[in-house]
Amino acid sequence: MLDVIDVILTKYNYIIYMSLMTLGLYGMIGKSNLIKKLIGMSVFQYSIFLFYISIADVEGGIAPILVEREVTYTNPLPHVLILTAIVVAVSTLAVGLSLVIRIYREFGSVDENKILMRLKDD
Amino acid sequence: MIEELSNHLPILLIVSGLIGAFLTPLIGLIRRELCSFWASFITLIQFSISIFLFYQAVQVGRISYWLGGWEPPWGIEYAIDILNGFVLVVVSTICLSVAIYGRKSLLKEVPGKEIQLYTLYILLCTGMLGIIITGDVFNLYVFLEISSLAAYALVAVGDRNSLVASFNYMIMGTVSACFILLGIGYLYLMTGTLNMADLSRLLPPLYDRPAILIGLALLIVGLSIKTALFPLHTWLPDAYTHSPSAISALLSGTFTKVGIYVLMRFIFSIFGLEYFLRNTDIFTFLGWVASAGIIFGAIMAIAQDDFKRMLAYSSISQIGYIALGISLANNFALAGSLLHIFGHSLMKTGLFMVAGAVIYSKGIKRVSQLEGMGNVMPFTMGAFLIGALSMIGIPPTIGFVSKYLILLGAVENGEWVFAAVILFSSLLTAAYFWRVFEKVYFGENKKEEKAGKEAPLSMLLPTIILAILSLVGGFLAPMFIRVFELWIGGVILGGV
Amino acid sequence: MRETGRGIILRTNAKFMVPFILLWGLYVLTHGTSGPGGGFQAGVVLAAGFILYAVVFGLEDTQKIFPFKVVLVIASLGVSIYAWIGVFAIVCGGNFLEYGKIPLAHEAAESSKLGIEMVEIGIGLTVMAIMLSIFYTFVQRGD
Amino acid sequence: MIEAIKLAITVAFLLAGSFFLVTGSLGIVRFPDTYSRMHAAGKCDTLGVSLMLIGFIIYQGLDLVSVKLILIILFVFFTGPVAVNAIIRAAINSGHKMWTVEGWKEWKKERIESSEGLNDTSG
Amino acid sequence: MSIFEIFLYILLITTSIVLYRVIKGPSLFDRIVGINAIGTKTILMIVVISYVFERPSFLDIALLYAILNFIGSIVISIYIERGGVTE
Amino acid sequence: MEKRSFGGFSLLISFVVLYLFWILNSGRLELLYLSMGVICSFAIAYIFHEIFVPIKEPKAAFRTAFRFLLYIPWLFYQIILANLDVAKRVLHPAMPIDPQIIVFPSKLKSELSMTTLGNSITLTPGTITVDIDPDGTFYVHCIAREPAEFLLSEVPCEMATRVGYVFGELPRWKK
Repeated sequence: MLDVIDVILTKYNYIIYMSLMTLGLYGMIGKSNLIKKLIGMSVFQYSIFLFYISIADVEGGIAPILVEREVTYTNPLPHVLILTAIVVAVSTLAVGLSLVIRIYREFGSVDENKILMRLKDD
Repeated sequence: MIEELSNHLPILLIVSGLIGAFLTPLIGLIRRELCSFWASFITLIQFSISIFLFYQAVQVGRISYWLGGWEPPWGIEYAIDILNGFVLVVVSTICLSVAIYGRKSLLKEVPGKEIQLYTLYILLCTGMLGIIITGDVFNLYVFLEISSLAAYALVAVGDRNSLVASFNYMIMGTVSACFILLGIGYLYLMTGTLNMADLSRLLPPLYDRPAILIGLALLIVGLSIKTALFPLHTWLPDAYTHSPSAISALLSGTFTKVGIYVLMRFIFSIFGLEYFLRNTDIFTFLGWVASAGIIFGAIMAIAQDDFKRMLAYSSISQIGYIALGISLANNFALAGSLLHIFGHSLMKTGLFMVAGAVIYSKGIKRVSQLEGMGNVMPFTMGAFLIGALSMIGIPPTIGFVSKYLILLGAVENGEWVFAAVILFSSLLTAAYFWRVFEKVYFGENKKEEKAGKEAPLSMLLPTIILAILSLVGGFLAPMFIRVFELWIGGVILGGV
Repeated sequence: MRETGRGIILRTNAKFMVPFILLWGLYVLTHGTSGPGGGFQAGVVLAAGFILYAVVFGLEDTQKIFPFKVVLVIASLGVSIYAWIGVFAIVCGGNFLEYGKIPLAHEAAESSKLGIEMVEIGIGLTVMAIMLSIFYTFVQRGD
Repeated sequence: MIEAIKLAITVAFLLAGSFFLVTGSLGIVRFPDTYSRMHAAGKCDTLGVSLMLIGFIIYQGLDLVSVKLILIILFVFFTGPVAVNAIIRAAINSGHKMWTVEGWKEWKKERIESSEGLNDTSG
Repeated sequence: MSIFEIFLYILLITTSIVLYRVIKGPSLFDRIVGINAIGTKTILMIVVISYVFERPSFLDIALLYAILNFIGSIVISIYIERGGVTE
Repeated sequence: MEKRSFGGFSLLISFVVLYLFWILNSGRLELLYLSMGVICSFAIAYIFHEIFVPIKEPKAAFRTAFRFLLYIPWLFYQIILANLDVAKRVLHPAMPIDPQIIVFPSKLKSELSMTTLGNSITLTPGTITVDIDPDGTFYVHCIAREPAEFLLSEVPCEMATRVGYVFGELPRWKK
């Protein structure tokens, strides 16, 4: 029992990112609304960013912006990487949203089942 | 000056693409038609740089370029060895030929969107070349996402269905990119470095750690989605069927191959063969999945009536061959895989070009309507014949050599099931192409159309060149294999 | 200025806010090396300012200041700044993006800082232009 | 000594600000309809933010940092009401129902009939 | 532990109170109001964090967040009002 | 003709204000940053000066700015009263509220003054401006009747008169 609590307390970042990831995956697969799929996709991506940020943490470290004082910084590299990855995520979201808009104009719905029915009708 | 510039060729490969992509809107403001020439020009530059880099890599050995002048473990490194350089040449060849081919084809299929289309096109090519030459795993992820984004957008410009296809592609692609990112994260967590050479140096002592295995599993799953390995292929048929023909030609010829390349890079260069010899299950699993994919793709291809959809399922089958070759991991099979990357790029791009040419001049999309095309479009169908024969594996084409090598590899490892799968699937391949031959050469053309309704020269020429290359490639295969052996020897000897 | 009666509060406030927001965006853009600013944030703020303007005063007015073509040109220009600075570093004898080799200032560190700021400006312009172009394409109805 | 007084004043301001923030949040939860929730949100937040930031200004003394804090106060002061106004206009123009004492009984009946609640608009 | 950290927790509590309204709804406007209120509290949180960590440069981020929060609320409400961002 | 001569004034004012804003934000007195500020704020001022400074007359503008500064403390006092009122209503167990919309004329003329009054009303006790008609009629949503009494007690009400005085449209408020 104590072991379990210990694991939860020390590895809680992994638990959080895993549960967020599962949530996102569920949104992507389980929802039929395309916008909700995109939201799930974003949650999925951001859970991984959280994982990266959490592995960069140093005990008592602060955000890696230079200051004059003598301090411990967290590892700056994952922050830089995640900045790039966030830009990528945002562009993916933009592409996805524009696709959804065009799908809506074309099919008059953002519901996957209805769209597939309309496709079948053709 | 020239001397100095030639040291910077790896980065110029990428920068020329970047500048080219973002100058396309400016070019398009002057004249829309110039965009396609501009794209051809940029891809031509990239093609020549790639050839030169490959030549250098063969002659001199590994080329390394430090971005911003920072030393590798800290800065981003671009590295080219033989594997790299070879895939570089393959991809840039396809990019160039599709750029030439696409001018007329895209104009007809998606009129009035040249500016966006060619910006994305150059971006896609640049992203793929970037994936290939980079020596930094995170940089690889970024380039992968750049090219994937361009690919989603390019798939979406096709017909009505392509929007849904592109959406599904995007969802799958994002999942795969996230898995890759997560895998990279685990590797970084364990080793503290992102440089490929550094990783391969630091990984061996950590072989027993479970985190490494998790990272590898995530990477393999992610890359399998990008390469459309069998159970994770679901995005591919729709995306290839509904996108414009030139785009499906490009994607089929290059993007999946790049994914395979990344897989090879991770398996053989970064993790090293030794890791897989300790955990042989991974290769066994990969082999079974690949052979299931080979059979599945071929059977599904037989069932299709849509020409492009048939080719798409055929792609799934052929990607299985390459993966099978990787999983066998001996001299013959690896050489066969590499050769099949080259061969399949040529053949499949050529076949998609044929499909596009038929759509261009006749508007025909279905196999059952192809009756008598052999007389109407003799050159196009000649190219189709060569490509299809090569796909089946009839000597002396390149497809024969690569399949034969993979078969030899299977025999050498004593994997008789895989050998049987290869032989059996060749029969299936012959079956689905025979259907087309039958229609094209022996079918009755009801309208009694005469010859001379060929596609324009700018579409015909790349098609024929690719077909001839896949024919000639069979004769040149020994030369290629000698080059591959330089790399394979390093991998296998270095590993064991 | 079609709906005279409605939205007076919003319009008058937007008139007042938009210049400040844009100027603040430029401030973030130019102080990238000394604060938490940088190209991306600045691009977003600038784009947000223009989006506010477009939302309140209508798309036509905004496209008078920033036509779609100009947006595309700015996006190209931004990336070109980045690429050409990198190429310029090659010409000056360094590696790609080795700002220290660019003769902008006496010391390598100083010119490296300047080089980074110029790249940041390029990134900011690109981000702003891309954001705006996304906004334009989303807002315009029908193709 | 002066430091301690400064800190005390700061904390007093901060407490006052957070008191208003908490009441604002409670109001958002407690009030029966969207419009009255906007009252809670718009006003209490603006004042709470201003008070807390004034506290920080006193703590900081007068320099460039506190100038920036003043800028934030001004910004919140100017934009808070505008945002609330924009939202309330959107709500009224899209026909959002209003809670009144007279309509209370009717509202309750409706709510029992359809568990969706009364304030569901098409949005 | 700095004394300002207490206020961080107070702000967190208020945020979670408002979050109830955002999740519960019941209408779209309740959610917008809630999100706007959460945004205001986030500005304050960033300011408090900048004092906890003694990093004055975080104030820029607070101002940035204020701008984006404002513009976000405006754009959403205008979108709902007119059925499109611009007419 | 007249417009042109005042155009220079609005450009100057907006440039000065924006440049001040820049310096306060930047806080770096190096030549590079100062000159960047000149360029940026001039560019912004040049594009937006016509809508940024709506008062075209220099004297009126300065007078307005001065009176506005005097108006703010009064407004702040009112806001605190307002908040205590709302807090009381929130924390009161019975929640004594009776939402309604009231309409009253304000006799204000310019958009700027109407906006100021609108924002002030939104900030003060239990009232939110919903809409303003071009003739100065205000539609106000109030949480109960009593806190809104001060708007309805006379025409124009105290707040409207004070705002009108700030913008030189109405005489000074006298009790």
